[in-house]
Amino acid sequence: MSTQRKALTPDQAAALVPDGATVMIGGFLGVGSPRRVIDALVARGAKGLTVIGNDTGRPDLGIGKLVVAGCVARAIVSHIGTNPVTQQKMIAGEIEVELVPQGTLAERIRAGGAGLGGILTPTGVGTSVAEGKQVLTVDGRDYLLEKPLRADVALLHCFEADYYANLTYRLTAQNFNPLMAMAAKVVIAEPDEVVPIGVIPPDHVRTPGILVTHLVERPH
Amino acid sequence: MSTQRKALTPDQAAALVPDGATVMIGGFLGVGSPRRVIDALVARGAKGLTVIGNDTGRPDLGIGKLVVAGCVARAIVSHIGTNPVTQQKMIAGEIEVELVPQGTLAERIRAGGAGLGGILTPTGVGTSVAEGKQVLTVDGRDYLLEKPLRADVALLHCFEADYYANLTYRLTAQNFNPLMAMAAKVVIAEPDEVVPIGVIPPDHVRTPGILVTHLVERPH
Amino acid sequence: MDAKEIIARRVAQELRDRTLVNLGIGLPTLVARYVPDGMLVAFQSENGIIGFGARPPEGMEDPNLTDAGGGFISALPGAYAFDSATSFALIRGGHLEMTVLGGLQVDATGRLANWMVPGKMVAGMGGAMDLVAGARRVIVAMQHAARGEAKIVPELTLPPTSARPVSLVVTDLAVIEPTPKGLVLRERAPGVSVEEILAATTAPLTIPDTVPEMRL
Amino acid sequence: MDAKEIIARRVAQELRDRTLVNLGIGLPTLVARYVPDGMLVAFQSENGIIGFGARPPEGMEDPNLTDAGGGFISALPGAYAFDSATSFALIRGGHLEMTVLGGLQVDATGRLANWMVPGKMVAGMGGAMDLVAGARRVIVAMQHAARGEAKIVPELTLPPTSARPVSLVVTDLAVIEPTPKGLVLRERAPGVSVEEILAATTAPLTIPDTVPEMRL
Repeated sequence: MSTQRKALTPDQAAALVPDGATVMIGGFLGVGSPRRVIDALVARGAKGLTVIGNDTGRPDLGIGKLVVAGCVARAIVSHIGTNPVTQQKMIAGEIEVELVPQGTLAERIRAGGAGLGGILTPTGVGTSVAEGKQVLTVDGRDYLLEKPLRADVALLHCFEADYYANLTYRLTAQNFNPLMAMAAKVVIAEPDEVVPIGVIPPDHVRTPGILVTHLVERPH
Repeated sequence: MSTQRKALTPDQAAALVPDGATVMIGGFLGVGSPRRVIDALVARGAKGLTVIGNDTGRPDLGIGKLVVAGCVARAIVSHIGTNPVTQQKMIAGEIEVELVPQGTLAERIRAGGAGLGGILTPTGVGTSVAEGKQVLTVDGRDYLLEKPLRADVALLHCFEADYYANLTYRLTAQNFNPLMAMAAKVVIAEPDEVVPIGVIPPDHVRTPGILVTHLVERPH
Repeated sequence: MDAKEIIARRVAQELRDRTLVNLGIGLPTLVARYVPDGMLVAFQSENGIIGFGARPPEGMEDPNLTDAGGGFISALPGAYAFDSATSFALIRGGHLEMTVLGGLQVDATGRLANWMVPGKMVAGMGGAMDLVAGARRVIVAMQHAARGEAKIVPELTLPPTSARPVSLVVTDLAVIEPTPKGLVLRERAPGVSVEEILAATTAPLTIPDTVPEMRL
Repeated sequence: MDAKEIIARRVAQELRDRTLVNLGIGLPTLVARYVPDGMLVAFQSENGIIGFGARPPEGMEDPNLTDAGGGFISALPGAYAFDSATSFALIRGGHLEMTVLGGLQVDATGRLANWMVPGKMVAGMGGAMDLVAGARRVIVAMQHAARGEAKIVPELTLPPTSARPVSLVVTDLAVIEPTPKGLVLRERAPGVSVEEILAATTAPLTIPDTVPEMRL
């Protein structure tokens, strides 16, 4: 519960991500990604990260910047088509890529945060995604058993944060952020705006401060 | 998609619930339950319903009114302790009760609405809830495979609805309502307030109108 | 009318009033331009919005509001924004009436391949596998052939997107329906003969007695 | 100090700063009154709110804002309202530092029974099974014995709430900790002797060399 504690600079936040850590990063093609913390990770020269996110962005955008800077050893994502550097590094054996259908990725992260042992999805049955996975038949239909994902650190972007670190998200910048807020040991949120407690009504909070370990300062 | 169509009276809404139907009803001890539609169902003398909800309320509250009026043949709920009539009818063999842990009930309804074949939960392992269910071991821990729940009709309460039937909920009156909105063929929402399109910002809508089949008129 | 417009106009005829529809990136996006008059269709962008509109006026773009391709969009009154788990709950849960997707190949059983070319291009499936598994109707919108090579083939040589057959294939030459008995030619593009279609297709095609022209 | 106050005050000492805590209906609710000064605890009510407060002034009750027992509550600044799937994701996902629950029986292995008495009372488990399965620490707050009958027993005669042992049992007579080697007596209520506790307990109890009095 990030209550009334000092906000971190992006550099301080990046220092909380150890080399080799498994890191969830919110965003969809960089929209809803914590840009300032990503830049700080690149500046620090982070190494050997396993990154869980929707995609690897573009070479100059979102998770793509971490890929280009050589911070990423492994990526668990649904799409790499917009970042040719990821493809090159994958072919060169410099990055390991696990491709996960987008809806399955969302449910696996949600399951990790919700204490579920897994979920059964029809997505991927009869495709290469099914390789090595258990197929269960429920009421006559086949499903893949997909296991939960959790991380050491989640790096989120949000629209507003109050001093308790209650968070709101904005339009399509929401995407994976609220799911990841539930699924990591250390949760760091980078807000566009910081507001006093009580400014965000209880029905508009999307991630409660109790889940957020650290808040990054608002942009200057 | 309930778009600019005429709102129903509670009686018209109750007429859309056939005798013998499986009906999800939002609410927690009556808070967030569609009170006017429930009263209309009692007035109509509905029969043989399978009701899915958190609890059976009290004899004069929420789903409890349907139990007392003899509308319910079967209840899939997490709690009946606040309604002695449910217990009496259960012992007399007039009502069948399936007790489901509250978190499992929420996930089963969510799975039904999300197209999942089931979820694995640690809840209920080693208890009577596990009887007849498949136990799966994932990464060394035991989980119950719990199957999705769906219904013919969902009866919801909401705070605001706009003319598209985009819905918001209020404080603790939210509970099972947004989950049930995803998990039934016919979805009927009973609002406290009706507002023009655009009054509810996109980030505040909790159930999109595309899921709502019918809207009940606002209270007089 | 160019190839893309033919495809988009014909796919738009498959839209149904008051339903939720997802359009894939690229060609499928064009379908939104041809919604029949008076019809209300809710378009979902799987990155998190139902009810988006055109790119806003210059200087009014919002970095927190884009489509699944990363392009700036606007939101219509009554729009709904949501997270990725909700997005795919809508898709997987049968709440989506229709999805329109691009394709690399479709085979004789109606299976689609559209997410990778081994050894050449690995895009990733993004939301495509969920969309094909979950939407009530799956429409493939693609050029009939690519650089002289057939895309409607006897058997996929590329990894499938789903084991589930698609509902309809709309190309610049034809409308083809996968059925349990194989692919059936339903319509020809304006001025295109059955022979031209057969010549551009390597999968077996059933040809009914009459194959009408598309009405665009 | 009556029995309930002893229990509530002692349980409150288990609270930790800046954590999420769920209090069951009835006796456990009283714990909220004794939060140590300067400590910030976020209380969750599983029907859908974190950060609730006391009953509002007369005439200001909101029918859309109640606790899990159906009683009117208020919301504190910075509160968060949510649906039932989110509520139990918080509980099951390990985000809850502690839950305090009432009990009918606890056995020698630390297993709890608290949701039904076959043939007599079927309340239903409500959220109890999820709370015991999911909370990091599970505290049972109950009277040591009921109508002269022991509630801390060698083996449950009532259906268990979970196979998982609870973390601590706090009664009006004692604090007892379930361990892999069985139940250990940790503290005595003020003025209560070890002999009195043993007399009111049918489960085997390990008695350490010193059993301090609770400091309330």
